[in-house]
Amino acid sequence: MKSALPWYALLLPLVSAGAITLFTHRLKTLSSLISVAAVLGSFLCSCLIFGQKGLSAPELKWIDFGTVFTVPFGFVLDDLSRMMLVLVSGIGALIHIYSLGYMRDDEGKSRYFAALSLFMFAMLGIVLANNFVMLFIFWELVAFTSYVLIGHWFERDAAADAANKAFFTNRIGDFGFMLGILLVWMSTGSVVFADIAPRLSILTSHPAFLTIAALLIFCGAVGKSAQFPLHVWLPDAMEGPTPISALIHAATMVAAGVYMLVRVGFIIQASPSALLVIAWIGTISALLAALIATQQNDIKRILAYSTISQLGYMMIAVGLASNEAAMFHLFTHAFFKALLFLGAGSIIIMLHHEQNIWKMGGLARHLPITFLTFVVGALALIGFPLFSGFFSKDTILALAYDHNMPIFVVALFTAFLTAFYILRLVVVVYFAKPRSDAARASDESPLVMTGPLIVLALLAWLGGYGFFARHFLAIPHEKELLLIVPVLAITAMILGAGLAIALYRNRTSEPIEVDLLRRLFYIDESYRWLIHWTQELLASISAFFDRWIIDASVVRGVSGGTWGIGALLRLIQMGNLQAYAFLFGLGIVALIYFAVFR
Amino acid sequence: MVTLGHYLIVSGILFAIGFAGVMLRRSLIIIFMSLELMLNAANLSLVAFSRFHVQPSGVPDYNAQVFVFFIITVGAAEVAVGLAIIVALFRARQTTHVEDINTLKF
Amino acid sequence: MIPPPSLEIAVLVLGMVILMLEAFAERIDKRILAFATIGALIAVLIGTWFLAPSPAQEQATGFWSFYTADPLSIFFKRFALLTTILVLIMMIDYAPVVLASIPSTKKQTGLGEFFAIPIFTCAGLMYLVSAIDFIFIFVSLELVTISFYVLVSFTRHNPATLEAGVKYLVLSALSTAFLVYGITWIFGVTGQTNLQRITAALANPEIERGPALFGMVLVLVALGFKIAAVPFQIWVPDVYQGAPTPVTAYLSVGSKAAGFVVLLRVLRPFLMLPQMERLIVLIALLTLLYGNLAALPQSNLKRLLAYSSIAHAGYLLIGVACFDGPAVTFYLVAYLLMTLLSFAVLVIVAQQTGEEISDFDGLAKRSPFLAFAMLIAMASLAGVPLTAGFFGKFFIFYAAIAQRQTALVVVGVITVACGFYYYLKVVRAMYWQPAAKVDNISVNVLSRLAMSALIVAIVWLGIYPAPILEALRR
Amino acid sequence: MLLFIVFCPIVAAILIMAGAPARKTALLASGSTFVMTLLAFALFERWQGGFHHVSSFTISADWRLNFAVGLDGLSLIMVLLAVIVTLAAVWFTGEIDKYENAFYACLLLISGGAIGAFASLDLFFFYAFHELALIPTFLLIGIWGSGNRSAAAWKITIYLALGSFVLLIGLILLYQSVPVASRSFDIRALQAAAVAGQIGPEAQRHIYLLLLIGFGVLVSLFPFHTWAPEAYASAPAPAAMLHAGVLKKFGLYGLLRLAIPLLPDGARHWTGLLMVLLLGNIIYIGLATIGQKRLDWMLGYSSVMHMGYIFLGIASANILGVTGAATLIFAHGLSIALLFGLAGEIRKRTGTLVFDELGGLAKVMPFAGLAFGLGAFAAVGLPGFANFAAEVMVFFGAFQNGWEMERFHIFQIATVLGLWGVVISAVYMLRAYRKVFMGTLPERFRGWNNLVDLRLSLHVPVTLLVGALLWFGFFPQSFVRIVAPAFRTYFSANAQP
Repeated sequence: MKSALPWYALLLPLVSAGAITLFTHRLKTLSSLISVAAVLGSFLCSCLIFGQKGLSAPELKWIDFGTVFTVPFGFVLDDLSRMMLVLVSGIGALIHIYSLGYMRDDEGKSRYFAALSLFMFAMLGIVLANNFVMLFIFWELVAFTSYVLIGHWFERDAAADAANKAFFTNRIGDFGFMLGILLVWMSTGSVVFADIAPRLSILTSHPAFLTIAALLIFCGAVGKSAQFPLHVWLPDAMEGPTPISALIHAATMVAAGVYMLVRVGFIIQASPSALLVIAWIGTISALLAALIATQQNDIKRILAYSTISQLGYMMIAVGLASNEAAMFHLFTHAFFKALLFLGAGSIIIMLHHEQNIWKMGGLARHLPITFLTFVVGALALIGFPLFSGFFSKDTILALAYDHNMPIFVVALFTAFLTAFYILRLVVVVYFAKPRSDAARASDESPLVMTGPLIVLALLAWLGGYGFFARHFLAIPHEKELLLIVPVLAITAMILGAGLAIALYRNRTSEPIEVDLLRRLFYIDESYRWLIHWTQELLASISAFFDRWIIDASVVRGVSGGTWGIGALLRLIQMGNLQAYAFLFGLGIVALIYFAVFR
Repeated sequence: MVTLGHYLIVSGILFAIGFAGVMLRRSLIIIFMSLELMLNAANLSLVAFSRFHVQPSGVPDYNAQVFVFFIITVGAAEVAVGLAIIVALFRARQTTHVEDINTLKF
Repeated sequence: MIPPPSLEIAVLVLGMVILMLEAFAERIDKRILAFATIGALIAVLIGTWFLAPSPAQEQATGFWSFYTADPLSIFFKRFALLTTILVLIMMIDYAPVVLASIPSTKKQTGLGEFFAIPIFTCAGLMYLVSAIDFIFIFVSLELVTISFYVLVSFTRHNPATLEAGVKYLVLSALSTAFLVYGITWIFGVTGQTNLQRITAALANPEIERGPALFGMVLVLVALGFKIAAVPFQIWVPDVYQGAPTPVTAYLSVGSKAAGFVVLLRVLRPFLMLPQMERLIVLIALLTLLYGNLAALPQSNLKRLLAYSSIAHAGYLLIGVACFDGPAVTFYLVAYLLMTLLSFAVLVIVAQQTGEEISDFDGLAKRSPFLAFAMLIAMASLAGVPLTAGFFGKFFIFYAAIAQRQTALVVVGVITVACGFYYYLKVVRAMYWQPAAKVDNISVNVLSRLAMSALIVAIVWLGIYPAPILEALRR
Repeated sequence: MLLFIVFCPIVAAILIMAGAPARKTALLASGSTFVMTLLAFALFERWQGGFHHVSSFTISADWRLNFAVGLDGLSLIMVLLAVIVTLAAVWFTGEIDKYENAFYACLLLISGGAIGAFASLDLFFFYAFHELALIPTFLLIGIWGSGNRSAAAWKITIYLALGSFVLLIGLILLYQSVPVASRSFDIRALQAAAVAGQIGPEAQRHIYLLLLIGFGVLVSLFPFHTWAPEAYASAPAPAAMLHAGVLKKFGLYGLLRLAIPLLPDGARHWTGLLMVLLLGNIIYIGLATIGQKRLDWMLGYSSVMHMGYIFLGIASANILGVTGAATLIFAHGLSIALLFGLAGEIRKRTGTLVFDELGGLAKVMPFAGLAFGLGAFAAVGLPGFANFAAEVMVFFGAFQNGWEMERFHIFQIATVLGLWGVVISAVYMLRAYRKVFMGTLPERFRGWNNLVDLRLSLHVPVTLLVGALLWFGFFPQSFVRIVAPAFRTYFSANAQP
């Protein structure tokens, strides 16, 4: 059945972004309302689409060179994308509403909402894209909106730098992604997923080629989902407004990498070696980020590293060839991580942009709703039984247990760390006595902010139950119920939680300092060093070479030399008549020599 | 026997003397005379050619001799104008030495 | 229908009449003489379109074995007349300078002569382009040269002018001597002075080529002197700089054009000798390099134009080396237009400030019209498309490429770039240097008209060169 | 209609020099050419090949030299680019302190020259129109420029003059390479001759090399690029807009119009050389761009760098790459014009474009910040802008050449490096944006009351430029279906073995 609904869902936010930029830039409240209305409309359309199986949408030709190269502008509307559609627009809608409160007094409110709408457009585009190029288009657009939103408070140097860092890192990932797309296109002759699938045999007959192509595509996901080694941008991206961190840097955009890998899973899964690499990258990211998170003091950075870590889990699932498990964790993670961020945002705004956890404390009394919902989120995150994270993380752990024991061990340890760092956060922030005036004077947030918290808390609790989640996606079922995996997971979780509570109860400052972790394994620093000694050095050399060698020496040298020759030549004209006569005679002799005797 | 070659050699020597005079002598007047000498060297060879180019009818080739007259006439005109200029130069600068006239250069 | 030789006779008679008027009619304003001359010359110019046909060169006898009225010569007669008319217009502007340099009790002493002598030069040029016999070439060349002696040193109380006059006198006489001596040798070998018959004689394999070539080289020297080709260009910068500006203009256009016509005619018999082409190519290369490179550091506009005149001789010589008459002709026409235009501006500006390029500073403020005229002239000299100068270069390069003269093409391209530098230096001075003096310059109607005509002609020929190409074909 | 488009700016320039009110006349002229071009664009009969709106006047029958103009898809979009940028440049022109009339006249002459060159069907006028802009450029930089304007003006003028004479030699050789009977300056006739195989492979090599160098100088192909950054840095903003946006594209247009259809053998022969040079543009110049310390120089270098992509499209010599190159010409012209225009506005307000002296301008000039941001992201190839669509076509086109499953050939390597260039361009553009518009406003600017946003009327040209970029970015097919047919005839005619 043909329907224009996907078009509406996709274009409503774009229209809103355009309208705000062009017309209502000065009317801040109106801008925000337009944006919220657009995203609600989009959510409605998404729900309608979700309700109708077998829907299809009319297609445009974006670029059409006939058989040589054709990029349609079309949608894929299978179960996967319809679920993501609802998820993205739903969480998006919640965060739009939350933002009404969070950004109430912001000067750049119009710009913020325009960018938010544009982000919705881009993200929905990724979900709906039916071919690589279109996917890439929205992929980059998402990076662009992320840039704008991270840099929303552009006057702060940290925010401006973080925005750039995010975009650059994403670009590096996209470099690989585009190459991967090129390779796939060259070998199969198409960029449309549905056309590539039947021609997969061309690829599978060249295993090495296939592995390279798959890994290059994975590069894109590494950049977008902030996996090691391109994870460095995500913690910095926390300079943006907190709703952005919740929406973009926790629930949706960073998950796009996982979604993309699932979408092209049929290619990746054809290459076992690529899968192995992906799984290990996921494992390393999960471990690394969790370790770093244990030593951070900024509430949002802790959550950011937690995000990286959780995305690592999803990558493990992808690498173990289980799309279902990856999507399941993506689904639950979206709720509880958005919840955690919004909770953090609620604290931050009430504490007047204080983000250091050691300046908080005892907030459980001051912000009860925030506290309760935050705890729900935290429990979901650590995989506390009966909360959503428990189900999804368990699935992944079980998968790892089945297929790859070393990964399982690391993942289990990561689960322990997860519990440790989030409980550390909860304990330090919500209990004991307030450690700053702001914390003492804080108060609960308004309803427009707590409302979404409550909704998300419900979802974070229920999201993992089969009766709820089954409507949205295929829940993976293990063949036989392995009891050992949940037992081990719960043990790790309790150990971690207990350790955290024991260590951090009633502390006013960090009891253990691990420099290696505080300094992020020196990864950022080594990157800085690397860039300084490669790109910056080359840039300076090139600029110098161009300015002084090619331009000053060669170009100006030639012109100056010509001028100099001219200045010498004019000296022949010495002014003496007889010298002229002599030259005259010399010329004649030379001519006669040339003409007659040669 | 004086052949055409002898005439030509003499004319060549005259021409060379004239040219050397132009290059070496300081006074403009003498330079000018040297120039006339060069013209006359040409005249000499022209006449010689005329004498030795005997037409089938037995008469010399008078074309060349006509040319000689033209050269003499033109030379006279040149001298008239040239000397006037040199006189003007002397009046203005009180000199006819070539080294003294080199304000225009490079 | 007018018999062709009557044109020159008419011009000569005109010259005499003007001289008589100068001598005996003391009370009239001498400028009237100039206007009368211009009018008369225009009449002669119109007369060139109503010429009776003349016998072909091949079977010509008597007078017609000296004189031809082929399309090339008729074209260049018009060229000479036009040049003279424009130079006279410039001379009217220049009259105050002439008067200032000839102190006398009587009003306007010598001015009439200043207007009359170019008429004789013009007659000489007209004869020269028609001459097809060495004797006639010599005589008409001397008519041109001797009248130039007078003109170059006309403002004889100015030491620089006198110096230029002397230098021109001696070196020109020297070149005449070589010309005569060269003709002598050619005559000695072939027994002929008529170019047509020399061609026939040289085709005879028994002839001794060496002495003929020797003679030809000497003739080439004299013509090289006229057209300012390296290594016989040495007189050019000094004389151009010292001579009265209109005379410089005349010298650089009239004398050079006539030189090229004669060169084209004289070379024809010798073309079958391979040395000749090599020689011309060599001279062309040297001329291009010397003229363009030495022009780069110049700061005096007149001297710069002198070097530029050498440079253009180089481009013209490319055309000669490829023996492409139409290309050379077109280039000369373009050269006439743009050179005269630039000199016309120079004449006016120099009277207010001076001849240095820096004296042109801020001309765009002082007189937008003059600045624009100069801009067009310079653009055309540099060879910017849609000006006549570009078409000139285009045809020249076309010929060179067609003949696969790689060296000429390479050097030509490099030197064109040099040309852009020194011509635009003038533009720079006019447009973006601040003006030292800000008083405006007024331009009289006739000059303005003439300059406008030149501008239009430059642009018109830059877009539509067909008229010139057509005129040559007939 | 086409004659009107070609001559309107030139006539307007003459009128302005004759004393017509400068700004009004210029706006009227550029506006009416813009409208006429849009009309031509709308009426363009897309699916028929060949040229439309042809008018021809004989200049010389002997030489088969005509003044002939006409439009096919390629020249139509080039003309469209020229009129859009002209209108924007004229609009961006603020108060001129001296010779106001001459300023507008020069701008219009550049524009007229570019339009004429794009519309010409005749080799001679194709060349001549382009050169029409030479002197106005010299004057614009020299009179109204900033910084080291004198040196910059000299360099660009001499360099370009030299380049165009090399080009002229190439064009004359091209004309002569055809047998006498079919010699013509008409591009269509030459094309017919090429199809008939009348241009020998040996001749093609020589001609292609000359054209490559000649056009390369005009387009700032590495290593003939050093005139560009300095000239653009010194030029007044409208001049830089027109030159970098339109006039410079003449060389690329020339290669597309002449080298691709007429000299396929030559192109194949020199592919390796061109690849090395264009990678010099992309990587080496890209890095040099990162090393710049001033906004105007950075923009100048970036415009040099982006030429590398266009050359990559041209070098790939297939329909995809070539169409991509044409699209990129268009897109880059618009985006760089926007950036130069805004940089000029900033310079006017702050008096400096050194990165370290600027910062936080988005606070005081939000609209300029937005516009510059859009321009910068367009330049780095963000999807949604035409630049991205173009780069996609270029990369796909280049990658396709000489493809084998097992090995990378030069085209694939070039594509990989070119893709890395996209990263590089993001680095320098966004760093510049961050340094100029983000962060805190430097102390010395506090209280400057001339530090205000763009005047309201400037929203029009900005919207025009951005709108065109977005339109073709969202709907590149509307571009492709106009341009591609023009190329399709080339490639079907020279069917490759």
